[in-house]
Amino acid sequence: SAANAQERLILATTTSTENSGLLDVLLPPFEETFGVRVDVVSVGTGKAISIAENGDADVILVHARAAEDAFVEAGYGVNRRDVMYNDFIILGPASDPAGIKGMTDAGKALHKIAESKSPFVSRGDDSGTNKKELSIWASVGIEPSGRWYIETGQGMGASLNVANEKQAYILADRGTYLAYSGDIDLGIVVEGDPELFNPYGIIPVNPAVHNHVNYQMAMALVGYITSQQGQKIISEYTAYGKVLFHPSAIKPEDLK
Amino acid sequence: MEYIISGLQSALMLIINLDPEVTKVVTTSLKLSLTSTLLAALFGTPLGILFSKIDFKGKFVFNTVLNTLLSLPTVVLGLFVYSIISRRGLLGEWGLLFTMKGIIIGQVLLILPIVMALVRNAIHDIDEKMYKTAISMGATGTQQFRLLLSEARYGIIGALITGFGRVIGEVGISMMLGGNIKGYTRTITTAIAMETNKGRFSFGLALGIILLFIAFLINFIIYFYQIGESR
Amino acid sequence: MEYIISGLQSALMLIINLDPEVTKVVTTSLKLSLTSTLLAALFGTPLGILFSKIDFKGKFVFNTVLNTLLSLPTVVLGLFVYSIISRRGLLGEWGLLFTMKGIIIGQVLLILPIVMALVRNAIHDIDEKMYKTAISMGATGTQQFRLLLSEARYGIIGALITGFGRVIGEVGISMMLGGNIKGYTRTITTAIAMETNKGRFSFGLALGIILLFIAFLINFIIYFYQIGESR
Amino acid sequence: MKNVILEARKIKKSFDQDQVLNLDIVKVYEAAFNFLLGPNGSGKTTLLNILSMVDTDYQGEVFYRGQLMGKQEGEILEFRRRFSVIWQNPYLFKGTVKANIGLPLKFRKSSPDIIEEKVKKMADKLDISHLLAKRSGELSGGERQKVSIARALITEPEVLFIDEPNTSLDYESSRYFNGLFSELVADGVTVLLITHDLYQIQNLADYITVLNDGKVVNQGTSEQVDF
Amino acid sequence: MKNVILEARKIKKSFDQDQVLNLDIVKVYEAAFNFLLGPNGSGKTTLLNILSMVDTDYQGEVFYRGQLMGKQEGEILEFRRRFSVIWQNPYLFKGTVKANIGLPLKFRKSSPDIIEEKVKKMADKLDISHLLAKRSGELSGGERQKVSIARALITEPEVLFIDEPNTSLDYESSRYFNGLFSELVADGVTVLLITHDLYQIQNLADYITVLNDGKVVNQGTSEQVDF
Ligand SMILES: Nc1ncnc2c1ncn2[C@@H]1O[C@H](COP(=O)(O)OP(=O)(O)OP(=O)(O)O)[C@@H](O)[C@H]1O
Ligand SMILES: Nc1ncnc2c1ncn2[C@@H]1O[C@H](COP(=O)(O)OP(=O)(O)OP(=O)(O)O)[C@@H](O)[C@H]1O
Ligand SMILES: [Mg+2]
Ligand SMILES: [Mg+2]
Repeated sequence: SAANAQERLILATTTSTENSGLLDVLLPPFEETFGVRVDVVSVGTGKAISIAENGDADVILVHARAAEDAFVEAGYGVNRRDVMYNDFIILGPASDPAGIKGMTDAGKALHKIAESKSPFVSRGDDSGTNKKELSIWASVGIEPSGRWYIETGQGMGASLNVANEKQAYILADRGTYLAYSGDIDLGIVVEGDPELFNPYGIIPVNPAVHNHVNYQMAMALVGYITSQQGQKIISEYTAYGKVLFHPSAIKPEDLK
Repeated sequence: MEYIISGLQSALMLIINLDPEVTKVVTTSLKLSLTSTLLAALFGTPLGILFSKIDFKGKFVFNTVLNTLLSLPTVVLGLFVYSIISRRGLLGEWGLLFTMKGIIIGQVLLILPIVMALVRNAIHDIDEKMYKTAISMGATGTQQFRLLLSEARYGIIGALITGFGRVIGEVGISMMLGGNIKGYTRTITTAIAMETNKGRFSFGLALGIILLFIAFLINFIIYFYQIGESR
Repeated sequence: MEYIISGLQSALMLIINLDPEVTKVVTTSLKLSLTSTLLAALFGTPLGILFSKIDFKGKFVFNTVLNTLLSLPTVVLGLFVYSIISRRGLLGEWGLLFTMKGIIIGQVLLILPIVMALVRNAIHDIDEKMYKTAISMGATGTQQFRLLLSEARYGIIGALITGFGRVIGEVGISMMLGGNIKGYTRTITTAIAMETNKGRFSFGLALGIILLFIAFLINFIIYFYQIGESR
Repeated sequence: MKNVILEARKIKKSFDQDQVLNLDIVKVYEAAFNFLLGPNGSGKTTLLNILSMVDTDYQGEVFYRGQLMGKQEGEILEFRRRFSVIWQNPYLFKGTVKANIGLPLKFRKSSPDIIEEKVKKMADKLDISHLLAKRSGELSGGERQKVSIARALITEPEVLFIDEPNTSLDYESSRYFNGLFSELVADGVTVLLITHDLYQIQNLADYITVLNDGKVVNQGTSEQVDF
Repeated sequence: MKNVILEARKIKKSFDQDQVLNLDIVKVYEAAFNFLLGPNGSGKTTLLNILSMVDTDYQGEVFYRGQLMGKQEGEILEFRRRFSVIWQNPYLFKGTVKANIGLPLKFRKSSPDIIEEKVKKMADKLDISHLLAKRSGELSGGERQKVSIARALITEPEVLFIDEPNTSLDYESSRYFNGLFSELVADGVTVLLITHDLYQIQNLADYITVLNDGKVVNQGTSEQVDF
């Protein structure tokens, strides 16, 4: 096909980004303007970073701040830019055995879950979400373990299913929750804590380390996504009738 | 390349140290795959023989359907069983989802067609005279069946080895129906998938090497006892 | 249960409407699995025959290794090939990762042991007299080979059908080496895995049903031309 | 005149469209040497399959001592166990000669000791003791035939069906088995033998049935029949 | 005295540990009826395999018209193609009788038309035209044997190896084939025949080799040999 003859840019990103459907509206204008085909490889955050370290992707879009910094620190990535954020929420069964519904402090809520030994599902997969969850546990000085603490080692969707089946609490990103809300009997019990914000960054792979990468086009993508045009598309994107992502490269008041 | 080398190293370390978490997933995988293979053998072998012997209208279509089921992706089968045993499904009350039993149901369904198809192929090549001879010797139905098993031994054991290989190496069903729950339904393959997702490629490879090592031992034992002695 | 029903409905809709995205993943899947099966047949059949005929020291171990490779999980094989064709790997310069060629390499390696093992089993049951007769009739090596293929046809086609089923239904290798890139390396199975991940279960099932439908057609054609006429 | 032990009436048998048997009456006499003759492809083996109750897929009726035989597996097993068949081109099972000869006894649930003993005795008698440990694929043509005869005789059958036994046998063995079969008949065993061997026909036959193209063309004692 | 066409010297052959052949010299004469006799298991078929170059895994030497035969596939193919073998218990390939008979010609790359024609002629001659469309699994014992004879004769071989041809043949056919083989010899074909049939030995043999327990115990013209 004609597409095959085009220049190719490999973007490694997390499953949640791709699954949200955002990239389907965000990328086409870029592809058209620059005559490039963006090949999106969506995998776990850890895997996305490993692939980029090996030089198998040109640019990554992920949400795991500490890992991103380590990636840049080690010299694999350059020119990291903030792109957007969304937020995490804590879901729970209607019976709410820990009695945390309506709380706004995520740390305190988890504390009560541990105290009451109410079932809690953890992704346990080193993903951005999992790391966020662990950091909240750490902030209240709890090392979760025991039969009530169920580690799935799976993606968000699969973990939501487990939580639903076991009628357990779970920390989830809002996008995935919205996608699943029709199929599960769990509701939001905690939201709004600034601690629960989930920032995404974009990082081109360092052409000094991997000389074959399409650095020019990667930088062009960074430029596009953090431009007025890109940020506006992000801010206007809705799924399931809700806004999913909030742009962070340009402040909302500066968006035209 | 370095992944392969460091994978080999860490596999060795894990085996030597008898890492308790690894021991746990290994035993879970073994229990699951042996049980599933056994059950599939129990149902699949007689069914395979039956369908290779009896003639009925639509056998052509039946055979094609059987062959088609060999293409069934584990995710799809997983989804299918999921929608039956999940809380909202028909058998939701039995609480089978995210248990070993749930995985076994899926795995048995996965390899039943494989076992049936390969047993059918093995039986197909048995000489017609074998049946006449057995009948004339006064063999009962069961005795004919046993004799047939023994004459087609090579092909039938081959079918079971293929089925076993399929379940011990599959990940979709274990993931979907077992949930990869740590210390409970986590198997070698779901652990590999998880580690790979984390970007820990060499640890994933290490677990893969351990899986192959175990499969080798089991095949060695089967081969030694069953095939080695024949011919 | 409702997933299954709505899955069937949307499968029907997708087929009727010839949804372009679905058409694209279907053709990609077909191209991949047919190419991989063909290549595996090309190498695996002669190798399987060879290893069933020649006797050498360590054949026992070799056979066990072959059987063990049937257990190789697709993720592990995917990882293995990845570490070779990744930019940092031996063949990194060839740029095979996230291309169709990359997937084909992995898939051929996946089913080569299956084809070899099942062909070996099929050949094993051929009467010793068949060789003597062919030789005495003045058959060249190639002619003996062709005759053997024809005598063991049922088992060999069975091996290829099993191999085809394995590749068209596998997801680990396509995912790892292809990257599930939309409009390029996305196959039916990687699409199913993705949709399932998104929680769109019935859409996942719909794609699964389409996959089975296609596998059915292919098996039907093979069966019709090759087996239907025999005996 | 001897008793009729087996009688087949109005037997019809077809493969696909071809009718290969269309018989009125065929009788097998007790404790006698019954011969079944006819050119190649005349239906001898097909009839043997039916009379020995190995093939139950035919039209018509078979009587055993006046009793109509069923066509269901369960009904006829015990009758079948009183019979033995020595096949044209015998099929030997994978495994040793010893296992092959003992198999019919195993089916009848004899104890391993008894099987061991009987197999030894039979092998001694037929002079094939040196073959007992061989695998079935390693035999010469005549050795296969002898093993299959031993396997048929080990159950001491009431009726013995034999399809061209002298095939592949050397002169000595041939003579020995002719003698052995005669002794069995003298001891009360019913034998139905298919052969093309003139010597056997002239010297052994009590009753003869001649088939041609699936029909009985001649039947009677060896004196009556002009073969 | 006729020319020697095949000569085997110092042939030794073992299966596993058992030595089954240990011969000094065996000669096959051109355009003559050579007989190979001996009791069951004496090694006749094993020797036939070696002389016909089907089995090349032996110790010793085989000469064809004075020329030492190699043991590599490539070297002997053209010689093998001058030979045909009619086997004891013939193996027929899956498919029709027609395909089976035509196969040796197909191996020699004859055109389909010629194959068709020759197969028809051969089938007419051996009176098996009615079997051509049958599948190989559907034949009677004698029919199988006739098909295998047709398949061996279709290439008009220079040397014909025959392992107990009368097995399963009816009286008529038996006589017919004895006549046919004699005609072939008269036409210059070399025949090596294994048999236990006294009639054949007495009436057809030119030269006789008698084996016992893997050794030649007697050899010479039919007048010289006391079998
Ligand atoms: N594949 C084999 N493995 C072991 N022993 C074998 C094998 N083939 C033949 N033999 C043995 O070799 C000896 C000679 O066998 P061969 O077939 O040559 O006999 P034969 O003279 O043709 O006998 P017959 O008249 O019974 O056909 C026999 O004792 C037989 O058991
Ligand atoms: N399975 C089959 N399918 C079709 N035709 C068959 C089948 N078995 C036998 N026949 C045919 O039935 C006829 C009778 O066969 P049968 O084996 O009874 O002959 P026979 O009298 O035993 O001959 P022979 O002396 O050659 O052994 C033959 O013409 C044969 O071709
Ligand atoms: Mg017959
Ligand atoms: Mg022989």
